[in-house]
Amino acid sequence: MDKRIGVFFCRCSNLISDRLDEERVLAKARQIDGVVHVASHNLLCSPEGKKFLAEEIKEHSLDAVVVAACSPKLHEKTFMTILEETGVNPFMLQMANIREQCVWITPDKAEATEKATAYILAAINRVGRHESLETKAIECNPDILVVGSGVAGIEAAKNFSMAGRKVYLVEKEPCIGGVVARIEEVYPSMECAPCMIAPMQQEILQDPNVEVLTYSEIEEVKGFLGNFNVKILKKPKSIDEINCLGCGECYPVCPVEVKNKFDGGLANRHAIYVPYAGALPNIPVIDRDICLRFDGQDCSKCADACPMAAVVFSQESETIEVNVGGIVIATGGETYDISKVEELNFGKIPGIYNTIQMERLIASNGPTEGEIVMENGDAPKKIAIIHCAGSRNAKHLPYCSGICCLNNMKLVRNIKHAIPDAELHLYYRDFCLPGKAGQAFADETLKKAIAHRYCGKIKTSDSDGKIAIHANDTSDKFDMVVLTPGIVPSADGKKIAELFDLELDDYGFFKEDHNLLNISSSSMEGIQIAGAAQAPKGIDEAIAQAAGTAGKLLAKLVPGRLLEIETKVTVIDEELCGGCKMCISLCPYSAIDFDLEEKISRVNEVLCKGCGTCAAACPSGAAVAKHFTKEQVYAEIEEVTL
Amino acid sequence: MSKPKVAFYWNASCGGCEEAVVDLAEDILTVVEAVDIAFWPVALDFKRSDVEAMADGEIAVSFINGAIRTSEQAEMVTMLRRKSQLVVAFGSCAHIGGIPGLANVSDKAGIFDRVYKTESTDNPSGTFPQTKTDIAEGTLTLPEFCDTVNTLDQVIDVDYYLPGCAPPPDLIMGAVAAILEGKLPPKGTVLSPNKSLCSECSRQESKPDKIPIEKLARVTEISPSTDKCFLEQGLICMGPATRTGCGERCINANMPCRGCFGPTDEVLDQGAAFIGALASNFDADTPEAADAITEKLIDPIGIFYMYGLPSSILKRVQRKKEGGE
Amino acid sequence: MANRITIDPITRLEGHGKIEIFLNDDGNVQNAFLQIPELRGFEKFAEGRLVEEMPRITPKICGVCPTAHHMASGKAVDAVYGVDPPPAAKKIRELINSAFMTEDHALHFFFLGGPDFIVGPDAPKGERNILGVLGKVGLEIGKQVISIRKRLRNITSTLGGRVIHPVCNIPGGVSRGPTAEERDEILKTGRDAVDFAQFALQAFADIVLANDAYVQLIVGEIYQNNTYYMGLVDKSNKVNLYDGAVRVVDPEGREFAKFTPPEYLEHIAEHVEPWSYIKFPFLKKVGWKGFVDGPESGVYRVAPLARLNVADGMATPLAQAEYERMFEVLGGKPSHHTLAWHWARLIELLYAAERLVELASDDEILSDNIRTIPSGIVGEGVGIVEAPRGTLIHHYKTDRDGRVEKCNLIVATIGNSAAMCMAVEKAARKLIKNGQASDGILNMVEMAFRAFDPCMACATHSITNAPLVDVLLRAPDGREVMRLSRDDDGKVVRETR
Amino acid sequence: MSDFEPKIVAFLCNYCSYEGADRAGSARMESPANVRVIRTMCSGRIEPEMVLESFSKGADGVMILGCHPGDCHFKEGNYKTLRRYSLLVKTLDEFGIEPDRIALDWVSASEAKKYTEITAAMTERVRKLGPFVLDSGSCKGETK
Repeated sequence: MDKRIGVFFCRCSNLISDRLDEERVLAKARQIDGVVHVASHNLLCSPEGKKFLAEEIKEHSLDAVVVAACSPKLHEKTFMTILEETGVNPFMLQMANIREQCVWITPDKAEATEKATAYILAAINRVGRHESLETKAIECNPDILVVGSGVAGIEAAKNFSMAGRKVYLVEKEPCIGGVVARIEEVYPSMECAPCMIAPMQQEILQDPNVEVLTYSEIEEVKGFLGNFNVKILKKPKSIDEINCLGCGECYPVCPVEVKNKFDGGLANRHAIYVPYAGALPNIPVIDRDICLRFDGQDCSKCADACPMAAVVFSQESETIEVNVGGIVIATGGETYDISKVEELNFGKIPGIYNTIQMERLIASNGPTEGEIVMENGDAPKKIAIIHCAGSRNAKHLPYCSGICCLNNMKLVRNIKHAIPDAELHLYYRDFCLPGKAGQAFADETLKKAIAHRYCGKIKTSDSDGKIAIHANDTSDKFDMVVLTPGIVPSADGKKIAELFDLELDDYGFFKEDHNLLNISSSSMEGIQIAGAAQAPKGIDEAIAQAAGTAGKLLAKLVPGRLLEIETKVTVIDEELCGGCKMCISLCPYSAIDFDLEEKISRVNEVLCKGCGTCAAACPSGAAVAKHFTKEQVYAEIEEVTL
Repeated sequence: MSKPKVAFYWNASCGGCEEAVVDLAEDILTVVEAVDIAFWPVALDFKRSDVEAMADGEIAVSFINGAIRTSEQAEMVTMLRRKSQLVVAFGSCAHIGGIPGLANVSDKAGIFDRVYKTESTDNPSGTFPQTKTDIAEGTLTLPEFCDTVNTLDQVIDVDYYLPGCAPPPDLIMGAVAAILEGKLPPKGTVLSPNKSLCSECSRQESKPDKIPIEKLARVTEISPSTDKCFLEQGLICMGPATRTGCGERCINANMPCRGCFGPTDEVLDQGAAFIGALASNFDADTPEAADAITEKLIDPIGIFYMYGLPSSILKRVQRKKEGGE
Repeated sequence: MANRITIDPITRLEGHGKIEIFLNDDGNVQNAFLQIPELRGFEKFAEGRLVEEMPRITPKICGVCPTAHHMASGKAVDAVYGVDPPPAAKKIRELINSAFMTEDHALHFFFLGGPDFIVGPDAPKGERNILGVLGKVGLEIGKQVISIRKRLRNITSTLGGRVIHPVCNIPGGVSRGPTAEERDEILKTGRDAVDFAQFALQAFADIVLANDAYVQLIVGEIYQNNTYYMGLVDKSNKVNLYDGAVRVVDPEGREFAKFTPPEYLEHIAEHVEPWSYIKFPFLKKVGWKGFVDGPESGVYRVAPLARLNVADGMATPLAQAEYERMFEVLGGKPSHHTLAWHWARLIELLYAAERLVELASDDEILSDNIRTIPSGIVGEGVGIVEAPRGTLIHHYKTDRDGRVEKCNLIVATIGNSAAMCMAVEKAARKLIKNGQASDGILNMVEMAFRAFDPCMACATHSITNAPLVDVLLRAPDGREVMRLSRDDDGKVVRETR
Repeated sequence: MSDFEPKIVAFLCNYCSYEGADRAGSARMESPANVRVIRTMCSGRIEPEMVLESFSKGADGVMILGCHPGDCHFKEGNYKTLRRYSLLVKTLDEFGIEPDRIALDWVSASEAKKYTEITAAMTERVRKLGPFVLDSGSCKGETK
C-alpha cells in the first residue's frame, strides 16, 4: 500500500488519554509502513480540532486518515466532511473506536492500551485498502401513483393534479367512483350521491395531469420515496376505448348472463357489460371468464351489434412501467359478508337483504330503478333493519365501524320516501351517531320508525313466507329484513400489502405509521394511505384523509430536490459473475436483476442499500460490497487477531 | 536452435494426468516435435541423477501433477523448481490437493492404523512400514510419509495452474501453445476462465431466479432430472463455487459438480463460499428450521472440500492437541 | 553385510518402484526386494464420506483403470443400499467396462508389451516403442490403434461423463443411458474393435509365435512361477470381467475355491512388510509362506493369464477359439508362463470387444428404466470386478445414514505384488553370478515387469519408449562398483566406477 | 492454562449491535478486552469465509452479533446470517473446531447490558477451551 497515511489520536479532553498509555499506542502506530504522520489532539471534534486536522492533512499531503477517537456513530460524518473539504475523498477515513468500545468499557489501563493499539493498527491496515467512492444523488420524481378510485382516491388525485403533478390513478374495476357512485343519497344532507360525485369523476377523467387506468392491477413495485418503479397490468377490456361511444347496443344482445356484484347480486349482467347504469367511464368490458367466444365458441353478437366496430376480441393485456416518487393506497373497504352470521340466515330465507342490496334497490340507477320491491315484485309492507349485524362481536367484527347507524337512518328515510305506509322497525343495541349533525339527523329520522331495543342475541327464521325475528324473548314477523354489517378491508388488501411491502393491522386494514399522529402514512416511507383502506370511515373523513396524504407527499416530493442514494453499495463484477443466480432472491430491496443477454446478475445501485448480504453469499466473489470488501475486512482481522 | 526442454513429474496422484496427456492422441505428436521431453518417469528412462546434473533453469517448463504426500516428493519438486524456468501445477491434486488431499481428515498415524490393520490384513504384530528397516542383508529405506497433504504451491513456487481432474485436452493444448509461443499470462494465473461453472452450464437458462431451498436431497432418494438445475432439485452441486473450463463433463453425464477445478480467483475457500451461497437460500427463518435443513448435510467436508481440502483456509481437520506439526 | 544391487527406480506402480537385490559373499543373489514407496490412504479418508460419493472418489486410486474402480465401487454401493439395478443399468455399466477393457488391453499390447516382441527385445531403445511398432506394422495400423483407442474412450466419456474418472454410477443404477444415435456409434466402434482385436492376435501369431526364439522365451524357465490363480467367472465358469463369482485354482489347475464377493475375507488376506508401503495379498487358507511359489505358498496371481487359467473358457465364440489355441501351444492349463500374459491379454481384448458388441446390440440399453431408487439401507456391501490388472475388491461398511464407517480395498494392481518380487528375484538369481550381473538382466527384468502389465502401466501408456532399468552394484560401503544401463541404441553400457 | 487470554473476533452489525456496544461504553459498563470488534453494515455481510479466516489468523473464538430477527435495519439480512450459521457451525465442528468457539446472538441498540454479558460469557467459554492454534500440517514425516 503506497498511500500516505496519517493517524490522529483524539485525547477527548483526557477522557481517552487518562485511560491508556497514549505514548505506547502512538509509538506502535509510528512503526507501520505507510504511516507518514502521527499526531494527538485534545479534542478533534472541536472547532480547533477540526481546523487542526484539516491543516495537518494538507501539510503532510495525506491521502488516507485514521482517526482514533470516539465511535464512528458520533463523528464519522464530521471527519469525512473535513477530508472532503481538504480535497481528500471522504471514504479515505477509518475511525478506530477507542472510546466507547475500548477505554470506556475496559477499566484496566494496560488492557485498554493493548486493545486500542489493536484497533488503531487494524484501522491503519484497513484504510490502506480503502478506495475513493463518489456519493451519488438522484433527482426525486414528483409524479404520483394512486391505487383505488373511490372518493378518497379521486380526492387525492385531484389534489396532486392541482399542484401540477402527474398522477396515475389505477382502478381494478372497469369504472371509477367506488361505492359512493352506486348509492342514491348520502347522510346527513340526503344529497344525491351521483350528483355529488359525478363532477369529481368527470373532472378526473378529463384531467390532463391524471392518467386513469381502469380495469388495471399493480403487478410489481420496487424502490423508495422519490423513486418507485411500478409495473401496472392493463387487463384487456376487448373494447377500443377511442371508438366506443358507450351507446349500450352491445350488451343486450349478449347471450350470457351472471349475477352482477355491483347490484349486490340482485340483478344479472351480460358477459359484455358496464357495472351499472351511469358508471364512468361509460365503456363496457368483456368478462372473458364467461364470454362464449373466449370459451372457444363462435359468437360475435356484441361485435355485430356495435355500430363503431369497437369490440376487439384480439385485444391483449399490456404491462406498463411507470416511475413515481410517491404512492397513495386508497383501495377502500367493503361490507362484511353477513352470510357468515349463521343465525341471521342471509341468503337462506328470501326477503333478507344486506346494505348494498338495499342501497341498490333504492338507487334510481339500480336494477329496479329505485322501486323497493321483493323478488315477487310486491312492495314490502313491514320492514326491519338490523344494526350491528356481525359487528362488535368477538366471533365476527370485534369493532364498531362507526358509520352504519347513520347510514341506516338514511335508509329509513329512503324507505319511508319510497313506501310511505311501510311499517319500519330498527333492531339495535345502541346508536353510534358521531359528528355535529349525527344526533339531530337520527332524532329526526327516528320519528319515522318504530324502534325495538334488544340486548345482543338476535336471530331470524322462516315462518310461512315471512321472516320472523327473535330478540329479547319476543318474536315479530316481517316482509323484508335489512341486515347492515360493518366495514372490512377490501378483499385484495393482502395482495396489495405484499406487493408494496406494507404492514396490515389485526383486522387487515393498512397499518398507519402512528394511530394518532400520522394515520395517513403507511409503514413505508413514501407510501400514504387514505379512506377505508386504513379504517372504516365516512365520506367526509375519507376526503379529509385523502387531502392529508396529498399534503404530506407534496411536502416530501419537491421537484428538483435531490435524494442522496447509498454510496456503500454492492456491485457485481461482470467479468466474474457466472450467473449462478444465488444472490437474486437474497436482496431485501429486489435490487438484483438477471441480465438474460449477458447471463449475469446486476445490482440496481439506486435500489441497493448496501447491506452486503449478496456479497457474503456470492460463491465466485463477483459481488463486491463497497467499503466493506473482503480485503478490507481481512485487513482488520489480521490486526485484531495479532 | 535446440528445442525447449520439458519435464513431466508426478507426486501423490493416480496417473490420470498422464492419461490426459496421452489422450491428446494425434496432438501429442505435434507437441513431441516441438519440445524435447527431458524427463518423464512414466515414459522415459528415469535418471534423477540426470536432472540433478542439469544446470539451474535448464528445463524450460516442468508440468508437475499430484499432491505432496512424502518427503521424497517434496525433495524432488524442490529440485525440479530449481532446474526449471517455469513450473505448471498440472491437475487438481497439484493445484488444490485433489482427492488424495481428502487424507487431511486424518494423518499418518490414522492412515497407518487403518491401512495396515484392515479386515483383510494379516498383521498380528502390528507391523507398519518404516523409513528404515534393518534386515539380515542390510538396510532398506522408504521415503517419509507426511501427516498432511500439501498442494504443490505450498511446497514450491508455482508459475501457472492447469486445473481439473484430469485437465481437459483443450486446456492442456492451450497452455502448451501459450508457453511455446511465449504468450504467457501473469504469473499465478489459473489457465481456465475465471468464472463459475454455471456460466457454461446447459441448465442455467431454466434455473429460476429464486430457489428457496426447503430441503436438500441425496441421489439415493431421487433420480436427477436431466435438464433442471441440481440445486433446484435439492441436490448439492458445487458449480456455483467452482471455476469453469471443464466442459461440464459431469453435468453432461447428469451428475452434479464436485468442484475439481477449484474456486475462482477472488475466493479463498471454495467450501466456505459455497456454504454462504447455499445456506443463504435456505427457506428457514428460525435456527430450528435451518438446523433441520442442515441435518441433511451429513458430510460437509467430503462434499464441499472433496477436491480442495489442502488448499482450504483450515487446510486439514484440526487435531485435538495444541499446535500444528 | 552383503553386496547390494539397487534398481531405483523401476517404473512406478502408483508411485515409484524400487528393487533391492542383495548378494551373498559368493556374489550370488541372496535376497531381492520390490519396494513400493507410495501410499495415499484411501481406506482411511473414505471414512466419514457419504457412501454414494465413493464411486466418484475411489476412481482416483488409479487414473489408468478408473473405470474398474468406478464399477467395483458402484456395485459395493448397490449392496450397501440393498438395491438391484434394473437390467438396462447393469448392461450399460458392463458396456462401459467392456469398452474400457478393450481400450486398455489394446493400448498395452501396442504401446507397452508389444514393442518387446514386435520390434524385438534387443532393438535400439529408440525403436522399442509405438513408433517402432509403426515401422514394423505400418503407419496405417498405428493410426488405427490411436483412433480405435480414442473411439473406445469416447464411449466412456459419453456415458460416464469423463473417461478419466467416470461419474455415472449411482445407487441402484446409472445417471443416464445412451441415446439411439449414441448407441449406433457405440455399436460401430465395437464392431471395429472386434476386427482390431483379431488383427492384433494375427500380428502376435505372425511376429511372435512364428519366431521360435520368442516362443522359447515365453515357455522358458526364467519367466515361470507355479502359483495359484484368481479371477471372476460367470455361472458356467466362463471368464467374466464385470460380474460373477471369484474362482481360485491351484498350481495344478484344480478348483481350489469359489466364492461370492461378500465371502472374500474368508479367502484373501494381506501380508505387511516394514520395507514397503504396498501389502502382499495371499490365500488365507493356504497361508503366507514368504515370497515363494508352489502349492504350499498362498501367493496367487491375477490378471489376464490368471483369469484364463481359472476359467473353463470364454463366453464369446471368437475368443473361445483363441483360448483353446493358446493353451494348446502352451501345453495345457494352467500356464505358469509370465510372458504368456501378453497373449492372454489379447484374447481378453477380443472377448471384451465381442462383449461390447453384444451389449450395444441389446435394445434394452435404450430403456428409460435405468434406476432402482433405494428403499432402505443394509449398511455393508462388497463389489468385485476384474480390472485389466486383476481382481478388484471394494468393501464398505456404513451407518444408517449411509456414511462410511469402514472401507477396505484390495486393488488389482497389488494382486501380483508378491509374484512380481518373486519374478525379480528369479530373474536376478538366474542372471547374476559371482557378483557379475550379465547384461541380459536389464531387459529380462524389464520384460518380467511389463508382462505383469503393470499399473506400472500407468507408466507404460506413453508413446515414447518403455521404462528402462538401471542396475547398480554396490559395495558394502554403499559405493557404486558397477552400473549397467542402455545407451540410446539400446546397447548395454557397463560403467565401472 | 490460567494465564491464557483468548482472542475473540466479534463481527457487529452497524445499526443494532455496534450501537449496543457503544452504549455499553457510554454507560461505563465492563466488557472483556479479549473481544475485538469489527463493524459491518449488516450481519448479513459476514461471510463464512471471514469466520474461517479469523480462526486461521489466530482468533480463539468468533462472535457474530446482529439485530434481533424482525428488527434488521436491512429488513432481513440477519435471517441470512442465521441460515448460514447452522451449516457453518456444523462444518467447523467437522473440521475439529468446537462449536463453543463460535457464537451468534442478537443485540439491539438498547441492549448494552446484554452485550457486556454475552461477551463476558463467551470469553469464559473460550478460556476454558484453551487456545486455538491452527494445525496446518507440513510435509514432515513425524506424527505428533
